[in-house]
Amino acid sequence: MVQTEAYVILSMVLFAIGTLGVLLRRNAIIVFMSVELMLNAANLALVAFSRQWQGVDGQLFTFFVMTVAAAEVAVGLALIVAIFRTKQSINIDELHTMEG
Amino acid sequence: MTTPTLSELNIGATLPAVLLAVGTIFLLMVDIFLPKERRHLTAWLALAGVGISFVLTLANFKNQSYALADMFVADPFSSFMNMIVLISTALTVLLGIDYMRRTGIARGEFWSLLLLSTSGVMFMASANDLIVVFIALELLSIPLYVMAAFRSNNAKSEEAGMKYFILGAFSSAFFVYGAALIYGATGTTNLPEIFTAVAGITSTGGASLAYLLVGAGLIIVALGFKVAVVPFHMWTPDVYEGAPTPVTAFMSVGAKIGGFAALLRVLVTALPALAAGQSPDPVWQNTVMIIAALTMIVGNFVAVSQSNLKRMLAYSSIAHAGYILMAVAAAGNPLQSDAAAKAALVYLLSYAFTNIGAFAVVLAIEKNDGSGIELSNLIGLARSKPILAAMMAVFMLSLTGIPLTAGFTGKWFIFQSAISANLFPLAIIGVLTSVVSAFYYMRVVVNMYLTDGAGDPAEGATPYVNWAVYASFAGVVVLGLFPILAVNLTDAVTLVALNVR
Amino acid sequence: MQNLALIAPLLILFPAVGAFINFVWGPKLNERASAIIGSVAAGATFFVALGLLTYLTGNFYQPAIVNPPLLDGWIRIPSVGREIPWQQRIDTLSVTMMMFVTFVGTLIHIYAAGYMHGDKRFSRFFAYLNMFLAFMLILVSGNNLLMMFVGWEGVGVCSYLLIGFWWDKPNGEGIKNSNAARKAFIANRVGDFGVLLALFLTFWTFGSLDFFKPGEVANPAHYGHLVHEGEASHAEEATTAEGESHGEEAVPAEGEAHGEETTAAEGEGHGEEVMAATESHGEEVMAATEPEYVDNAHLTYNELGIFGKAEARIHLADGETLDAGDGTQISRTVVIGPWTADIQTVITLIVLFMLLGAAGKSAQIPLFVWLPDAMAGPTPVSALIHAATMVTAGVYMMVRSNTFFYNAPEASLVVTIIGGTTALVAGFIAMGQWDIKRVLAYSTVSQLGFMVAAVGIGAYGAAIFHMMTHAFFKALLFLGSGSVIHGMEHGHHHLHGHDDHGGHDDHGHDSHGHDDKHGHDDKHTAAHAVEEKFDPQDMRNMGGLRSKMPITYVTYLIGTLALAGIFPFAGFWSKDEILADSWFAGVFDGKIGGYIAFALLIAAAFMTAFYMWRQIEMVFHGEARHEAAKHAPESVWQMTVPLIILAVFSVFIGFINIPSGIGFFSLGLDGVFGLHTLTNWLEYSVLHAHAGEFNGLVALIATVLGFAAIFLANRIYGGNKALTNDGRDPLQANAATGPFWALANARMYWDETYQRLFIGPFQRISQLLADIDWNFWHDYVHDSVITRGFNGAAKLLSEPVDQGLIDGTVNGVGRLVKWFSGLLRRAQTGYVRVYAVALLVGVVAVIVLMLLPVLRG
Amino acid sequence: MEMSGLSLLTVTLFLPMVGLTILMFLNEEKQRNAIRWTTLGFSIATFLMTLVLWSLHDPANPGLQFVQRNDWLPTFGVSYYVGMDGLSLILLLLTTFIMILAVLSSFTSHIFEERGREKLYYMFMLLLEWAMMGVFVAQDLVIFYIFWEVTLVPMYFLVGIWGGDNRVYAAVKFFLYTMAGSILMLLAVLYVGGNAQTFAVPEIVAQIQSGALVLPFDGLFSTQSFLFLGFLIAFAIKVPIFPFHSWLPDAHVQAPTAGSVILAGVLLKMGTYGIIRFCLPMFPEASVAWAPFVGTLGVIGIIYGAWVSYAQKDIKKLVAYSSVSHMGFVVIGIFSLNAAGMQGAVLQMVNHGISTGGLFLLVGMLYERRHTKDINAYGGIWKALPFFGALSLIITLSSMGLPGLNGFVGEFTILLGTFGSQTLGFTFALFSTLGVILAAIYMLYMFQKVFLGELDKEENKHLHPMAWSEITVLVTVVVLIFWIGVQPSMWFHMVDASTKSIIDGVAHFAPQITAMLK
Repeated sequence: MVQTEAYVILSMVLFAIGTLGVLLRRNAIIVFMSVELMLNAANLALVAFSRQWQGVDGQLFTFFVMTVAAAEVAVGLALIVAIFRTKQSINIDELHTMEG
Repeated sequence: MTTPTLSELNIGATLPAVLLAVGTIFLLMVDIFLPKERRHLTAWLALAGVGISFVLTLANFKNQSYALADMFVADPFSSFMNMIVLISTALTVLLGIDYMRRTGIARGEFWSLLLLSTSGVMFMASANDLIVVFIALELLSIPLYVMAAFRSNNAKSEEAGMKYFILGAFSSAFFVYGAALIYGATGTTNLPEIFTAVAGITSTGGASLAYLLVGAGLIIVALGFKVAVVPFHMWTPDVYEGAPTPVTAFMSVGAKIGGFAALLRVLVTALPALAAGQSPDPVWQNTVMIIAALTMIVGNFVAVSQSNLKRMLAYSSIAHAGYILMAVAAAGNPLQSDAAAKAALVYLLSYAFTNIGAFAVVLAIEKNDGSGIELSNLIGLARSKPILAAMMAVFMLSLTGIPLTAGFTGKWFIFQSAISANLFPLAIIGVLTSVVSAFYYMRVVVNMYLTDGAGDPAEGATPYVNWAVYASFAGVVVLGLFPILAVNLTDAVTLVALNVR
Repeated sequence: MQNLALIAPLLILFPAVGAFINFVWGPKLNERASAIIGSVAAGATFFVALGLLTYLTGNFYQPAIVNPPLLDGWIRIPSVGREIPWQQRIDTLSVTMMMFVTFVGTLIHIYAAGYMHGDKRFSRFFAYLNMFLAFMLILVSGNNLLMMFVGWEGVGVCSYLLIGFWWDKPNGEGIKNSNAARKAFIANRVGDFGVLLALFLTFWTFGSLDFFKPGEVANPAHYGHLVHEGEASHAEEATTAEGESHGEEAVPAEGEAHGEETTAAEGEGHGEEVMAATESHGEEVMAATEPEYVDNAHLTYNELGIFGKAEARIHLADGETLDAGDGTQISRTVVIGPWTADIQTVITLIVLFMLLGAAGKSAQIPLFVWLPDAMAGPTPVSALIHAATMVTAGVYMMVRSNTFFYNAPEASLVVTIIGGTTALVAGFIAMGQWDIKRVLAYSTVSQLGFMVAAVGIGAYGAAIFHMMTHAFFKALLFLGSGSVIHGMEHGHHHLHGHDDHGGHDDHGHDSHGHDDKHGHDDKHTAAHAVEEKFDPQDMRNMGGLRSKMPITYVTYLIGTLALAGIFPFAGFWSKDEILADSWFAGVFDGKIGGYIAFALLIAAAFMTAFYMWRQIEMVFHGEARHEAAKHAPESVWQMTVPLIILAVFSVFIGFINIPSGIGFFSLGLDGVFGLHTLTNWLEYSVLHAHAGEFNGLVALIATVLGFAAIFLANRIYGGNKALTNDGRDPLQANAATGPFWALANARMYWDETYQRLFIGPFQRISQLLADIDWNFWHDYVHDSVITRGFNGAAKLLSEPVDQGLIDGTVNGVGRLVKWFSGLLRRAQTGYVRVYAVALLVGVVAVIVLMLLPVLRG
Repeated sequence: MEMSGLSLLTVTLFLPMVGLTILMFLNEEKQRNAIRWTTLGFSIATFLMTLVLWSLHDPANPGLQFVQRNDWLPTFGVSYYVGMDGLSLILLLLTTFIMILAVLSSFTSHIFEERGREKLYYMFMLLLEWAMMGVFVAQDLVIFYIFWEVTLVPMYFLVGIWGGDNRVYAAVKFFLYTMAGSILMLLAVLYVGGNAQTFAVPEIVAQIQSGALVLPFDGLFSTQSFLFLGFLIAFAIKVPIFPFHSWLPDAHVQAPTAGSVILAGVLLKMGTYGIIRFCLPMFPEASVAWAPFVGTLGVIGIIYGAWVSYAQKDIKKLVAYSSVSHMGFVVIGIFSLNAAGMQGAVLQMVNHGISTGGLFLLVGMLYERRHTKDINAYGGIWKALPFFGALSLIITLSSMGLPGLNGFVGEFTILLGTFGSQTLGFTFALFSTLGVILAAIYMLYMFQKVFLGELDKEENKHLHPMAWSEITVLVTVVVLIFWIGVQPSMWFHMVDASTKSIIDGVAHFAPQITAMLK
């Protein structure tokens, strides 16, 4: 049976990948996917821990996270669409009319 | 584990918050069926909803009760937070009605979103469980993303929404991971239970202590992002500038209230052990102190070089987050926890009045295309709009922390708590930076009074806006003259007691 | 008549009222009225002084202390426990001063009525004169150092105002006058610095500033012959018997009642008051019959004035103590704050500080430079203030504090040297002056030097004596010179066909376009333009005035002889006494100071006679060297009468102190005046005044030298050789004496030296400091220091970020803040991903912070 | 805690606020005179009330009188606590008196023609009066701090709106400077109050005297010293003590006449008052230990200020720097820590208020006529305005410290105290007495440049004569100058008991400190 640490480490790796995705990718969609990845990494950790503790709280939490993620994506895509309408582009680096 | 009965769920306690959430749905329905010219009725309905929830809050202001299987707690702390956020929402509605119309973005959903976000804040204030904190956090944020971008076909507004959204999502991911780690360390997400579990961990140490510490750190990061503290503040000026002014006003208060409520609950109720006493050293207290210091310095200094009023106020709100964070740090001292919490509450209240008032004046001079809110647009306002200018001056003095205004009361309590907790360096940084703040706040006054100029007609100053201004002004003055009123409301507040059940 | 003392306040009241009237209603009054008011006020004081004189003589010279009504206490700080009252002292010394001050003052008021005729600030002038008189009388009648200091400063201000009286003269003259005034005041302030320190030192040493406390006499021994044992007890019970039931006591009594209720906390001031009451009361009782037993024996240390205390303490042996009266023990050691010293040192210090003060007021080296410039004032002022009265204040102070000086031999030596040198230097300078008033000014300085030197060698009586005679003849000389100047101007006007209004046009103090008196003023100034600059005070323009103004001439001659110390004129007696005393001090008491004084003073005396005769020759003898001198008329009666009166006094005043053992030379007048009258009289209030023995040899030397000098001067300047053909002084022309004369003429470069040493640097430093304050404190610290400091620090911190955004519109910290904030906001690029990076950095930082304990293990 | 009814002091204190409220309802344009006379009326009324307080005040009682105390924030131990002892009384009298002069002098001012907003101006004046009086009667640290900070606001506007050309800069500088100082004081206040569990000064002092409250002191840098400095710096900036003075010239030069008068007359005194009222009783050890250093700054201030002012070409600046010099005297008087010095200092506060206030009035009147402050633009003014010249002479002399006028009594007593002081002593007195000479130098210089000399400049020849209000103002000042100069005992008597108690409080700790520092 696999140690919890293994899952945790895996989740950390995934989380890191997600983070890097957010930092490095310019495409808004990809950035969202990276965020999703981070959330799922967290989910993995939660599940792993809940298995370790023999409790349901972790899994409960996971469900909520998934729901919320869905909601976020909904809003996010809507925003992207709106921006695409005005800018004809979803490159987040083009969003710097305001600065300083 | 068994499924709780309805009585155990104790819905009644959650009513103020839940009511708003439900009211939102109702509002959407109504809005659909309302004829176009009567749409502003929605706003009044929203206001009514706020009013009811306010009454409910006051109804059982000081008694403490748990609900939703101990995931939700209604206590003086949450009641006070609710009070503040409801007042802010009400004022925001007043600001919004005419603004939305004249900027051509009057749409019913706006009010629903506003209420939704408000209920998010209220849930956050009452959260007794990391899960609730997370949900409330999202409930508070997601509507804000939308509201920030609400001025569609305006690049700035959309950009604001987008930035806010991306970074918000990014930071909430950190929250979830942090929560996961804490769960991993303690095996529970319920704050009081975490407290009990932590005691063991700090003694044994090992991997789980690491989880705990990192988890706590990540949660501080996520909530710090919400309340906009350095270095998680960078979205603030852009979003504040881009978002429609009423939204900015609400955001500058509501988000902070929620964030600090959660921060205090998590850190004081669940993790006091990591602050002082048992653990090797007061880790989160140190962290919070450093962040607070940075926030006060950066916020105040950068605000000096702002020419756009909304951006200036954005940085000033960052700075004020720093001051409140000082109280949070002070709360790390077990003897001062509650006093510090109270100080934070009073500060938030006074800050809410002052800041919304200031934004209201900005909104009053704002043109329909969102321009005309440069510092220079204030020149001569004292001649064209004496009363408005006078009130703005008072708001600025209050933000500076001059006595007889709410701002002084807040600063006073904050510094008192910091000093009682022996955080002298922090307190000194605090006072010195507030001198710096005087510098840019006074510039507003200089432009309004000391520089001669035509003066802005301030078309935006419609009756509703004026009411909002007067209301905030009244709040500022009353709090300045009779701090006792606020103090009496906070006297039952306690966070440390929550974890001894 | 024993209550006569209570009229003392009138001394100050009269002139004060006169001044007030002339100030307030002056502009409305005509000359006559304000002249009368002023002169009457002055005259009244003289009669008050007379009254006080009779009081003293009638009361066996027992001093009285008077609390002026309404002004009981002055500086009374209950918790300090000591008070400095408004209190007048009537004793022989103060009355002597009053007598000649008021007398000369009155005459000069009358004279001024003529001299100032036509001046458009006529009434203001009389107001000032009265004000001066009031302050001068405060000075001499005060019973404590501080009250004396009030008068001291007050007369200073009046002199300031009067020197600068013509501050509005055209073409820079006015500014020059006010400069002279300012110089005088500041020089005096330097002296005041010394006086103040002397005051503080005295106060903390003796716990009081009162010269004498009630019931105390300066010189008990001198009252010895009045002692009648039996009466003592009678005095006591009489005192107690009559209680407060005396109407005249109303003033002090009521004052005391006041004092009581205000200072209920502590007993001292109150106690004094009671003393005052019973004591002066006692005087009355006794005065009626016999003098009471006059002695300080019945007084405890605390009940003594500063001099009594000093006398008591200086004679203690080391370690010996005496009871202060309240049980505390007094020893030689003085403790002031953290500082302790022996009484001897303290007194020496006090004396030196006082000397500085006297040097300021009485124009001694090193502060004498202001007096000659002070001649910018109208001549009556020069006569009254800068010759007869004010300048003697310093000497008065020293004589008043003779106890201190007597007990500080080393310091007294310094006094002697200062005085002697001043006498010599000033005399020397006087020989090379052209300006008639300047000569007199330097001669005044020189004579003051005599007095100071006299104090130095302990001849306090002689000092006062000389002060008195000098007051008369020097006033006479100044008024004479004034009359001469007046005449010259009239002659000048006459010359230019002006009808004269007595306006001193070259003094020009009323030559103003909008002055109704001078409708022809423009024409007048035009005349100025063409003619050569005419200075009516320049002796080179004079000559042969003997025939033109006979009265002036005769009186002036008398004055000259008096000043030159020719027997039997006043100057002879006083100067001789000083010389004799210094001779004694040297030869018999073996004081080095005596020799020094004698050497310096005898030389100075010679010079005095010389330059005075030079003046006579230049001004009155020979032929007129200028048209104006030819037409100079004699002055009006208001001016000549005072001259005559003063002349009479200059002849006879010397006899009031005839030394013993001169037989025939006393011209039998000793029968009238008695011997050593003044000194005896002074000894009641001046402890160490002692009658100077006559010394034929000294007198002979002095007289011979005097005549020699006159003879020499006559040889050089007489017979119309006053000027060489090229308008130079014969001495100047003579190769041998030329350089010395030039030195004297250049006033030995004192002013230049001061300019170089003090004034110049002072002004430069002042400017420097001002610049520093503005540019350094005010800008540099706020801009550069802080800004640069942070700038450098920030450079290190934020290399990648581009610098150079220091566009502070507000200076100082403000600029710094703006710069710093500009620096920070560079980070705000607007790129989401940059924000995200920042966020991540924050995350890492926080995690590290949180993990610190674990990482540390 | 005792709750007390309405005290006469409170009534007096809030009188100006009543006036302010009335002003609010007056119309700017239509009722100009009403506005003026209401302001004058209320300032006079306030003054009369202070006279009543004076008549009822018992000088023998060192304690507070007319005490009123009501809870304000009991949870923190803060109460609206006002009371008055001799020290407060004398400064109240000064404040209300100076205020009348300031208001009167504004009547003839031209600033309203340029800047208008007369109503606002007088409202700020009354607000300022209220706040200043509050500072002098507040007996609770927080209340005191509140009044202290509130004085900033009206002064800021007075300088900023109606000031000279560089007014904004001066106003902002004034605001930031003083705020920077006082905000540190706030921390000290909170620390002391927090430890004492009350902010009522008398109680805190009692605790300190009884040893119930110990603010640890060991050496120049210890808790108590830092608290002491926290207060002192705030006060030093206000006084201003060298080197914190650099805001003063700006503020003074830019402020309108009334502003300068109040600034010099009262605001500066708040600093020295604060030192006496708070620094000495609450931090006795630190006060004794730091006395020589502060005293040194005071002496430097005396000489430096005098020296610098001599080089000024701007009359107002000259007078401003002279304030630095004069207040230096007050400072050394206070830190001589003995009865003479302390009371001299108190009296000197009043004197400086009157004399320098008078000087600023004079400068203002000249400015109204000539619209320049350049000293070289004048000369011979005495001829143009004889009466004015005479009065100016008297005021100048009083500011020079001429015996018989008020300035002297203060300076003399201060120097006397300094000379005999345990903490300062001989050398301090020696150097500060130099100030007497310097004062003569720069004052006479100014007087000569302005009033003496030939009246040669055309524009100076026809200055319009003095208005009745100007005459009244100056004559009152002169009368006071003489009164205090000849009969100061009354004033000494007024403050004797209260200052004595303060000094005794310090003396109670002094010996061991002096011992410890040796």
